Amino acid sequence: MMIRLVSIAAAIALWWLLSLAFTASVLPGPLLTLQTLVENIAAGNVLVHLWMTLARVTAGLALALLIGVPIGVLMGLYRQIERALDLWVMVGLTVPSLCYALVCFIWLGLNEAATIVAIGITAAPSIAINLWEGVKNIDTRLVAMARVFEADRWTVFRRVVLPQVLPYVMASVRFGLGIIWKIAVLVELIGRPNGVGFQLFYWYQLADMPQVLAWTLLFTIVMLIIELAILKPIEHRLFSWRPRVEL
Amino acid sequence: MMIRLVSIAAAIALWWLLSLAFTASVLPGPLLTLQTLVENIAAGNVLVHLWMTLARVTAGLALALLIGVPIGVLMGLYRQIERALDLWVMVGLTVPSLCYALVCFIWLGLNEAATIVAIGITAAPSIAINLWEGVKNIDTRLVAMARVFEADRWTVFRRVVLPQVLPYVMASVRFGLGIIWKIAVLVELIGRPNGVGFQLFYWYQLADMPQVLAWTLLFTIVMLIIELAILKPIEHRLFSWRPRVEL
Amino acid sequence: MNDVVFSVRNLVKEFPGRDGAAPLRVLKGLDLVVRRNEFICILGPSGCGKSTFLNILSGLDPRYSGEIDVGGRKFKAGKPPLRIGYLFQEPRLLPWLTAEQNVDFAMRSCRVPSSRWAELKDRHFQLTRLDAFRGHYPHQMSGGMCQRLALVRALCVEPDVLLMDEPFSGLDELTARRLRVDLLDIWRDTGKTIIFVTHNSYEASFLSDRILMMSQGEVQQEIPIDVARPRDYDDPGIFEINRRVVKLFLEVAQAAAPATP
Amino acid sequence: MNDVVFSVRNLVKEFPGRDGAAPLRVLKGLDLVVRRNEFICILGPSGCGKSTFLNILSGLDPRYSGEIDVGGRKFKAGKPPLRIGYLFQEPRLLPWLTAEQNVDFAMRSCRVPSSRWAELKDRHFQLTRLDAFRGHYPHQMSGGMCQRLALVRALCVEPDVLLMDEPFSGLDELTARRLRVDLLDIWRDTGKTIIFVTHNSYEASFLSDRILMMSQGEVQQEIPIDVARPRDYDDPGIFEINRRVVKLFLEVAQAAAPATP
Amino acid sequence: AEPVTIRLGDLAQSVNGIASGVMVSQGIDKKYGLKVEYSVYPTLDGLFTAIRGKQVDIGFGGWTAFAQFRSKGVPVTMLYPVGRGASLDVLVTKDSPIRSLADLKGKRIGSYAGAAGTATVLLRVLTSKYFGYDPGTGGQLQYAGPGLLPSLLEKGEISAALLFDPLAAKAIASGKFRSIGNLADVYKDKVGEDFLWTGYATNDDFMKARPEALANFVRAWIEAVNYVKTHPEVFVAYGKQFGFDADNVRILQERVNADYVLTWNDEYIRYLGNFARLSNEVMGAGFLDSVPPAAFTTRFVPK
Ligand SMILES: Nc1ncnc2c1ncn2[C@@H]1O[C@H](COP(=O)(O)OP(=O)(O)OP(=O)(O)O)[C@@H](O)[C@H]1O
Ligand SMILES: Nc1ncnc2c1ncn2[C@@H]1O[C@H](COP(=O)(O)OP(=O)(O)OP(=O)(O)O)[C@@H](O)[C@H]1O
Ligand SMILES: O=C([O-])O
Ligand SMILES: [Mg+2]
Ligand SMILES: [Mg+2]
Repeated sequence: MMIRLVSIAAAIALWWLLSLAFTASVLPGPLLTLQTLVENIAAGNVLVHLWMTLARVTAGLALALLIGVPIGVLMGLYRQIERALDLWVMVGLTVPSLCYALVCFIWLGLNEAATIVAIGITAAPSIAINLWEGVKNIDTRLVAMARVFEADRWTVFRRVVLPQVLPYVMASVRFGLGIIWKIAVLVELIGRPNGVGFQLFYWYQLADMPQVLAWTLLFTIVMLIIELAILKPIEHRLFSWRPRVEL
Repeated sequence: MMIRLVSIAAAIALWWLLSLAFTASVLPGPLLTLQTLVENIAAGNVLVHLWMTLARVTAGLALALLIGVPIGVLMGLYRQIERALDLWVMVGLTVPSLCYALVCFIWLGLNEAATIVAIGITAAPSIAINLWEGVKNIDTRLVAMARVFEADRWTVFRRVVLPQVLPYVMASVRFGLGIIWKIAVLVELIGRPNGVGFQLFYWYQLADMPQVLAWTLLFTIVMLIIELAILKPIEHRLFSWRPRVEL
Repeated sequence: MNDVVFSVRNLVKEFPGRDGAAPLRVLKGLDLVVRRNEFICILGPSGCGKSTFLNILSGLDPRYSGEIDVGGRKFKAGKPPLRIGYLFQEPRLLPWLTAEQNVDFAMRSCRVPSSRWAELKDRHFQLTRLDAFRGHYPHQMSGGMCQRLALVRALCVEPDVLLMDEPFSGLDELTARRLRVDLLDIWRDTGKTIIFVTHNSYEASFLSDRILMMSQGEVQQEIPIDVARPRDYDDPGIFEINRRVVKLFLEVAQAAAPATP
Repeated sequence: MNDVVFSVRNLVKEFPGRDGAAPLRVLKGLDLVVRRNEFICILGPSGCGKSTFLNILSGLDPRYSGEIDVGGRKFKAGKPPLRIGYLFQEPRLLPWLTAEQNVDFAMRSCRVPSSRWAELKDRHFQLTRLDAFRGHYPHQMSGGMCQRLALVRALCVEPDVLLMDEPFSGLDELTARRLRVDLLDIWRDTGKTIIFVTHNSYEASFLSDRILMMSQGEVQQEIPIDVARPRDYDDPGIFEINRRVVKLFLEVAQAAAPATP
Repeated sequence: AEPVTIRLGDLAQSVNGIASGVMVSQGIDKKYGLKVEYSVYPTLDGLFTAIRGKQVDIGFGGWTAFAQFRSKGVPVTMLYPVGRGASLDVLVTKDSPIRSLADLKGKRIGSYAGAAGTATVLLRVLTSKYFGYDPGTGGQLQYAGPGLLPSLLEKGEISAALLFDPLAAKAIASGKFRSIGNLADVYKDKVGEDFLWTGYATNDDFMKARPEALANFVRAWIEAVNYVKTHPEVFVAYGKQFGFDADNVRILQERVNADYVLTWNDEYIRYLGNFARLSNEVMGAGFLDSVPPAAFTTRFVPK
């Protein structure tokens, strides 16, 4: 905990030092940013935006995992499916979020469902790729063992394959959150009238960097809370059996 | 190969079917898009943009790997470093590419170096996270073996840890390409006067979807070539020892 | 006829050669009939194809030529009419599950009625003296303990046929002796059919109805063990047979791999 | 005094208990002096702490209490003045390297001059009859072959001290016999010090200068083997000693784990 | 009768927000039987998606964008102008040797508007027709977010920046920058016609369903603009939001009032056609190949 506190202090100090090299219109310091954030919160319009973005990010992540994990796993397990889908995944990865967002908004209307679908589809290929690599690397001897014990495919998948690719899922959730948050910013920008990303761009267009950083800071704090209060404990539980690497 | 051809044909057919549901101003079909692309190439201004973007994407990916892989690996190996950096990585993941781009452009000037730094820094946290999870999951018995044979840390890292996290590196390169291409589009938009992303936005603002899709198609083809001509062969070489998973 | 558990005719197994080299022919036309409730031991030099053979009999490896019937049915056509248990040469435990959870996994997979779990586990954990380690993860157990845990797992699902690949190789003599006796008890009580690979000729002589001496991908010798059961571990008859077996084995193995010049 | 390779005093090793349970004390005050060029065998029931002990001697596990000197120097303080080789209970091969590359890895790590590589590899691959499998990956080799490859790897780096954890447990009798004889030759020629864990009492009697009978975390008995070298595998003297060792072992082990009621 | 609800979408940082804000705050909309639901979008892309997606009934934007939409078959029609471009200035640092657009030949120029923005196109039309160079072809034009431009100018990364209000006014008011040309004025000077920059558009469905509401909206808008022109205190409040103090808010006030256009007739639309021709010569095919007549209507202009 000590290290972590020092590390945070160092980060803030670095930010502060950096901010000295720029004017506040380019990179405001931590104090000004915090002050802006506090004022925003006092003004009372922060929660709605935060809540909307958080809901979109969460739902988008869930959708991306729901699409990405099975596709990646199936591609890792079955050579036919791999061959059939590998190029699709690369295409899916290349199509800009803009295109997804546009098609979703026009097809499904300018609503939350379209937003979430656009976010989920944009992020799914990255997650699929991660799982695909993960499954190709699992220990086949354990799969053989499970088959000897007459485990059906679903059991093999859930109890032998999945635990082995959990680190990949964990990584996907972590960086998925980051990607999805970035996508959400973009999608909010072109199709939603609220949200942290919306605010971010709003103030960016006004060249009001203290506000831009205040909203960034807000979401950063939320992400840190997610990491410390949700992901770390989950990870700790899932991987408590694992001996620690020592070099 | 057969499967792959059928799969591509299916993708094109799906695109074509989807395009029937929309007007060309929303989702043009494959034929119109291809035609637009061919016309662009005939007009002779495609190569410069493609080359610029490709250079940025490649250099950005290299930088992101150079930053992300060591950080992720060190975090996986040493608990102290993990504690010191985990929050930094989450913060790095949350700061929007916009902020990175802004600071880089102002600090380093409106040039390619700033573009590449912005792209690299934005993508590095995702890669670090992937490697971090990867290293935590390696087989510690093999590390112990190497230590018994008096391998120094660098040897252990290069010859025991790295081969075990190669699937994570491979995944990082793959989805890294995708993320970085998306970041490049954004960065080109706010600070560069050329590139595929620049063209994409130009035509997007003109509401010219055939052009938007033509440029997307162009980069998709490039990504497919990268996948088939570079990544797949590398992967094949690296992992030829590995028995295939069968379920 | 229903008494035949395995009927193997002209079994040939090749592994593809490395980098275009000629394929490695590991099993070269193996023939074998195994009857219900037989206890067969396989002896053979390291690398002669014993594990390869068990892999095929277990159904894991379908890439062979030749014919195998199981319980009177063609083997390749779907699920065999018998439950085949297989104790691998390595323990193959799931590292993220505790000892007990590893056993639970197998029992759930095999659909052992959960009413019987507690009884089965208690019996076999006690048998292998692992009772105190039910909550340990595999990496917290010794090599021999992992091997015993794999045995617990294989016995708890009560297979009709049990393929065992050097199950006692990493155990001390006392533990191994006890388990051999216990295994014979279980075998007698449940009417299992057991194919048991070992490098310990005394173990083979004590346990089996007949010993197959494998070498160069073929069964070179078949040695019936005509000692009455129940057997005593220190029975001079077994001792005598073991002498013959060792001699035969050294001959067979020597013939297979002539001493380096 | 420089003749003492290991000097272990009151070695205690505990593993933290699971979920707040009392810690598991595996080594309970072990004392041992090993002299240069000794060949020591350790016998003991499964789970008694043999591998734990070798892990500590190899320098891999620094979490113990008690004192260990290596070659006259404190152990915990940096690199020991002797090269300690350790043959693990499992082969621990790098799966992405071929047999030969696995050996190369070890030789490069240990900085064996590359001029000697070819000679060392040739000699030891031939010794273990793995010459034809240099290009195979570990998953393409049998269990016994992997074990032999691990032996090749350990021998190729020419350690001064060799810790061996059941190196021949998965090998057939002929191969094992040959390797035992070869190991004794190497030991004689190179003046190595060897600590050898095995469950095979005959092997221990044939190989060692003295046998340590371990149980319950302590050395319960020390049995000197006073048979002249070079020894013959079928020497009746060894046979006689083995008889005693087995008897002693059964007593010691029985005392440790009284038969279940 | 019940007031008719109109969903109005504005661009966040645009000066048109001053008048539309007044329309709501002063209750001018109610006077004309309207209830304006006002929303603000951070970027044009977002606003255009909303206009096309019928999330707003009336939306703000550059007229070229509306013409482009219409020519791609998107049913939007511009019904009234907002700004003529008088707040589009090319800025340089105070002590820069650059005096006019002519001096910028071969220099790096930053534009906030993106490659397809009306403002960028206007700059390129003017320089290539009347100053002998096109910064767009030589890689001289840098498109950077408006927030970046003043800093880039100060760092010397660019020699001049094309900026709009309120940021342009703010930059000038800071004393660190000066204008070397107001693009609308330069255009009028060289071409002899008024330039048009931005306007309000609606979608065809709404136009068919609620023509009387649109007419009322235009009336309310005109009244709001006149209110702004006669009530300087509006700017004090608005300027505060952007960091203008009471002294220099006059700069903003003058520029914004000069920008508002209250003329909309066929003559004016003909001017647009002329600009479209010029711009297509400079931009090349695909920019504004034609100006579809259906992109504009004057039917809601009060007689
Ligand atoms: N990481 C660990 N955590 C907890 N307990 C452990 C751990 N490693 C080993 N043990 C325990 O220590 C004891 C001794 O284990 P060790 O591996 O030394 O036995 P061994 O004598 O080598 O047995 P075998 O002959 O079966 O290989 C066992 O009871 C084992 O459960
Ligand atoms: N996947 C594979 N690819 C190529 N060759 C293989 C493969 N698996 C096994 N072999 C080869 O087949 C032969 C027989 O192997 P197998 O594992 O059946 O031996 P074994 O009799 O069980 O030996 P051991 O007693 O050492 O366990 C060996 O030469 C081995 O190298
Ligand atoms: O706002 C402009 O489109 O320039
Ligand atoms: Mg085998
Ligand atoms: Mg052990």
